[in-house]
Amino acid sequence: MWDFPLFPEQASTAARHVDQVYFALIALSIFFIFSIGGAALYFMTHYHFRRDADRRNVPKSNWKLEVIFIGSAVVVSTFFFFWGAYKYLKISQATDDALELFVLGKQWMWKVQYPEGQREINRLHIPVNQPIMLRLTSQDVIHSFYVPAFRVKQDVVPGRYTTLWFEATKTGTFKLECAEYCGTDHSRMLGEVVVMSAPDFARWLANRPVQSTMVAQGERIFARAGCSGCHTAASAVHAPDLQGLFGRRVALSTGETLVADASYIRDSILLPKKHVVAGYAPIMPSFEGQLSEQEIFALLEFIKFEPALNDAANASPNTEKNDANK
Amino acid sequence: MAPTLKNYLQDGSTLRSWFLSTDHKRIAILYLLSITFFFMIGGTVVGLIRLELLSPAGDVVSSDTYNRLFTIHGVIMVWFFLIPSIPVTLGNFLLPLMLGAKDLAFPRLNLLSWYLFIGGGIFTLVAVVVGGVDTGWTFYTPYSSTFANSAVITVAAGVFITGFSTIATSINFIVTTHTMRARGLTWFRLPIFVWSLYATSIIMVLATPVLAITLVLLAVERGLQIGIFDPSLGGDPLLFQHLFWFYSHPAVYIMILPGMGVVTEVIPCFARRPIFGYKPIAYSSIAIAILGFLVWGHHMFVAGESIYAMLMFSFLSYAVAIPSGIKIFNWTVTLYKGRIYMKTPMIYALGFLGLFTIGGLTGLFVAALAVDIHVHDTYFVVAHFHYIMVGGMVSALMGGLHFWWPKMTGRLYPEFLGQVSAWTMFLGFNLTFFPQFLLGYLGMPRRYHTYPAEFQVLNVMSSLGASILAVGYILPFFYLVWSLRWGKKAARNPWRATGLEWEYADSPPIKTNFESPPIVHGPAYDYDPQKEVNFD
Amino acid sequence: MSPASDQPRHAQIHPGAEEGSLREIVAVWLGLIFLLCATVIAHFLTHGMLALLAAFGIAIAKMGLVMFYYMHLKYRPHIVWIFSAAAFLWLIIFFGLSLSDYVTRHWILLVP
Amino acid sequence: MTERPAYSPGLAHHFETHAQQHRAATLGIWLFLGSEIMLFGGMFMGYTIYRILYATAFEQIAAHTHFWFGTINTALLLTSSLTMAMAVHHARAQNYQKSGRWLVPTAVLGVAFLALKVVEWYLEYRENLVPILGWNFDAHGVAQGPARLFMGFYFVMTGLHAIHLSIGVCLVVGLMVLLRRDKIARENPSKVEIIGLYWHLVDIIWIFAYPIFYLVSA
Repeated sequence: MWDFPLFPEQASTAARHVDQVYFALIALSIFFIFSIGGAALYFMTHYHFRRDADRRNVPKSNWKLEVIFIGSAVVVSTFFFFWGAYKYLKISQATDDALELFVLGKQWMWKVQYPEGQREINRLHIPVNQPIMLRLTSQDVIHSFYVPAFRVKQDVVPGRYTTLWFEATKTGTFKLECAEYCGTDHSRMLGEVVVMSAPDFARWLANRPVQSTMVAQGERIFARAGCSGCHTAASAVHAPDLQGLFGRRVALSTGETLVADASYIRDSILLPKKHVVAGYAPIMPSFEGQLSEQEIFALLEFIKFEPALNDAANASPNTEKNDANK
Repeated sequence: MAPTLKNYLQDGSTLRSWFLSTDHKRIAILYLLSITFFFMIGGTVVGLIRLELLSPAGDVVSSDTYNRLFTIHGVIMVWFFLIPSIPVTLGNFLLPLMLGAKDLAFPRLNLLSWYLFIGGGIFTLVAVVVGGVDTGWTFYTPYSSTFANSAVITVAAGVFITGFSTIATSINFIVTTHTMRARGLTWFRLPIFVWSLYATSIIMVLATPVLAITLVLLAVERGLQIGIFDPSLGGDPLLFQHLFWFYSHPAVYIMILPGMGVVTEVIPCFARRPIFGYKPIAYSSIAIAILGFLVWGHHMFVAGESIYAMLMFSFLSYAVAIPSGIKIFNWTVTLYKGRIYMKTPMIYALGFLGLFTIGGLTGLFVAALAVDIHVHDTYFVVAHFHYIMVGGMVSALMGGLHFWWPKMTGRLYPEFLGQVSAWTMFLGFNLTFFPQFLLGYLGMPRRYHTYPAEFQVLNVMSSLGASILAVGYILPFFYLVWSLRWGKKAARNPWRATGLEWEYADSPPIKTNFESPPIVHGPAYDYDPQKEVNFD
Repeated sequence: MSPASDQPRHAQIHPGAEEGSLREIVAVWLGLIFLLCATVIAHFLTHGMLALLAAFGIAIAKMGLVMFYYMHLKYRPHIVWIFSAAAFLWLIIFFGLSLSDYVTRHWILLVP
Repeated sequence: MTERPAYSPGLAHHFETHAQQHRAATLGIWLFLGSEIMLFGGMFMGYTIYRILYATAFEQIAAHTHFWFGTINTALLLTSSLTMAMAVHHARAQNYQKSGRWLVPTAVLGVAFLALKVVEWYLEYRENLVPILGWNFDAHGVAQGPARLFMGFYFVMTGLHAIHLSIGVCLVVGLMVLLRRDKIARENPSKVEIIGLYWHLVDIIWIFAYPIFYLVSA
């Protein structure tokens, strides 16, 4: 009968932090419930109408008491705000050495892509003690990527990228759930996160059938979709150079600058007129509806990985630039 | 005393005299019947949901049916029960009585608001018949605008229409409070219930229009395919969430503030002493109404909101906890040196105190960024807001209904049964919703038709609690109806309570409430704990 | 809101009272048309931030004229001022907090 | 508060004095106007966010709205506010005949606004600028998505404004009938004033719709 869990497993670096705040808040709650409930119960019995008690000089208000109460409430609230926020910033902090995976949510499954080209559905194999960064997007409605044992959750929003960081501390298999209602099979949009030791993970990765790496896929798409027609040094079209673009600050025609992150590059492919780079004419056509989210993932990997871009630039035939302008 | 004046219930018995009545008391009765009807529908639906969740496999109804069930449960309970509940029934009935007025400022508008309410309700029920709606009560885009295959627009229209009923009621309440107070009834002599209705109305009048326009934009996007939130056009689904929660978070305070008002009336009466901290309680109602508008972003902590906005909304969410804390503190101190009678309304009021405290404290969990990313969209949140809405608001409604039942109907309810059902409700409620906190922290997402087997024990407990809770609701329904005919006749003031409605109006009141306009000479809650009293 | 401030004022406001002369009404209209001309000229002469400021500055001025004179706000007790200001105040809350999300979404937070 | 007079035409049973009734009506209508501001505020908010996200595209597509239609319409509405203010002025002086005479140009100007608006919509339909259903949408070289968003907001907001104005015209016509029958004094003397306030609010909403749709083009 009592063989059921009351508390979830801790399997990530975040879990410890979240649980600390959780238990502290439970302690606070117990304190308040007992002090308020205790006071109420005491008054209820002591001043019950059948009991004789001193009921003279009933206090109607006491500003000193109110100020003390409000003051302590402010202190407690502020403390928990800062602590909760601090812990959140800690566990959502990005590290540079993270393994980046791409996750696409759709009704009702999770598609995972590894940089080396492996793909999985509803399952995510990751190495233990290694920071993982997920780049998430959805191809239809809003989903939410939730791994209770890791205490992390992030909505997966169509039309943009969201990111999620975690680092597993235990090997094993953990539940992955969709936490944002997404239609008929919302409750079956489940998966598993399989955490393996580093050597096991390497072996697993090596044994997965791979057609080509994401960079190579991206390279093909770069040529096929006509990107290479303009965005190469050899091109006659005046288009921004993509070499070393990722992570660089870009000056826009509006006078602003922003960092060329994944979202920026995604927007530039689908909504090229949203951010026009300073000094260039807004001539790039939109690839909305022509590239799938997974193809954009691949392009992104390709653009990030400069040497290949360089090769493509040299190899791409000039004839393709006409496609880009159509 | 003029025995020739008929009370409002006897003053005309034709259908016309009810359905075209502009008497706030009759309209309150119409509303009471309507929200009871909607509560029963919402309750039946949730019965099916709890039945379904008895087993993890999801074998009672199909997932599409389940999605329609929880959506209609949410839509009906939020817009057709919780938001109107106390304001349109007890508020409508009592506001003019408490102010010493003959009616609300705009009696015909009041009647119109009931028709709008019913009209919106009909749309919603029609939608259930023509295919239901499966978006969840939050109508998140792009699911609702593009992907859902159900009667979204019909339900949105129903909620839209009901919204105008809410706006009409709130305008009526604010204007009445400003212009129709009896001679000598200054703002700080008002019963706190009036303050809380006033604060509620501020929220209603400023937030509801935003819901209305959000639903219009949703309907336009769904029906006419005009892109508003559509991500494929570069639209932002989070914009919908901003618009929606700008209304729907304050709406939570629409649901709880009137309950706080009721509790503040009941506790002094059964503790036989003046309320402790009148001004802090009054001001905190207004503070909640205003601060309640500043925190909606905490519904979007995992939605991809900016980190800066998250920090700000988290901070403001902690700030809004403080005025609620002030109220709890003052209610508790009000018991000190009182003469405490544990009558049914008092049991409900103290039950409210306990359950609302738990609901409020768990609000601190979901306001903390670190904890929220884990419990967001899980049963933890479900339990949290049910503690506030069912544990808080419904307890207060039941307490208020028992407290003013003699005034409204002229009959006393059976006290023993009242106490039995109050305790049943308290027990059933905790058994239903406490396990859901554990479920949520374990990681059971909300709106799940099927769930992992290890969650079954807690879910069975919850369903068991729900059936006890149902008994706690059905019992009062029967004995209150019974009391209409066989209950003891109530005198003018069976609770020996203060307030114009008790001291100057008959039970039930005459059509124009008072024989002559009352004059107020002193503060509210002028009880003396040293005096013994005998209730009827 | 002082507690008893509404009570005695009942007697002062009477529907027949004269508020705003005919001359005032016409003058306000001239002002409004002048502002409209100004906004048209500004539209053709300015661009960028200045155009935005001009367009909305003038719109706010027009609104002020209509509210204060045509809607008689000038002659109303303060409680009506508060009521009319409330909606604008709430719009500021609405815009401010929503924009706080959109404007800062791409800012990068340096974590301690 | 004075004792309620025994016979008092136009005073509802639950009020004590005319002043109290008038005060309630004034507060009530202002609250209603506040809720209307919030209603339109939601759309202005959505517009503002996209305006910030897609500044360039919005400036470009806004060049395809009809500036002079918008400007003339603004002038029409401002003038209708003048005539409405006149009507209210005379009603307050209990000169209901004069008041009724000023309501005629008010309604006419309102109808003229709506007529121009319809012509303008028709022109936009001809130019394939209506982003509705599967209709052909020509973004005129501007990015499709943001252009559709802009025109979407344009049609929803001007449409909702037109609905409000139509209601206003109906109310004004109704008032004219009441004044003709000389019922207004007995019914409720605040009526002209209240409808006037509503009319002015519809005007104010247009005052803000005008810059966001017609004056943003670079």
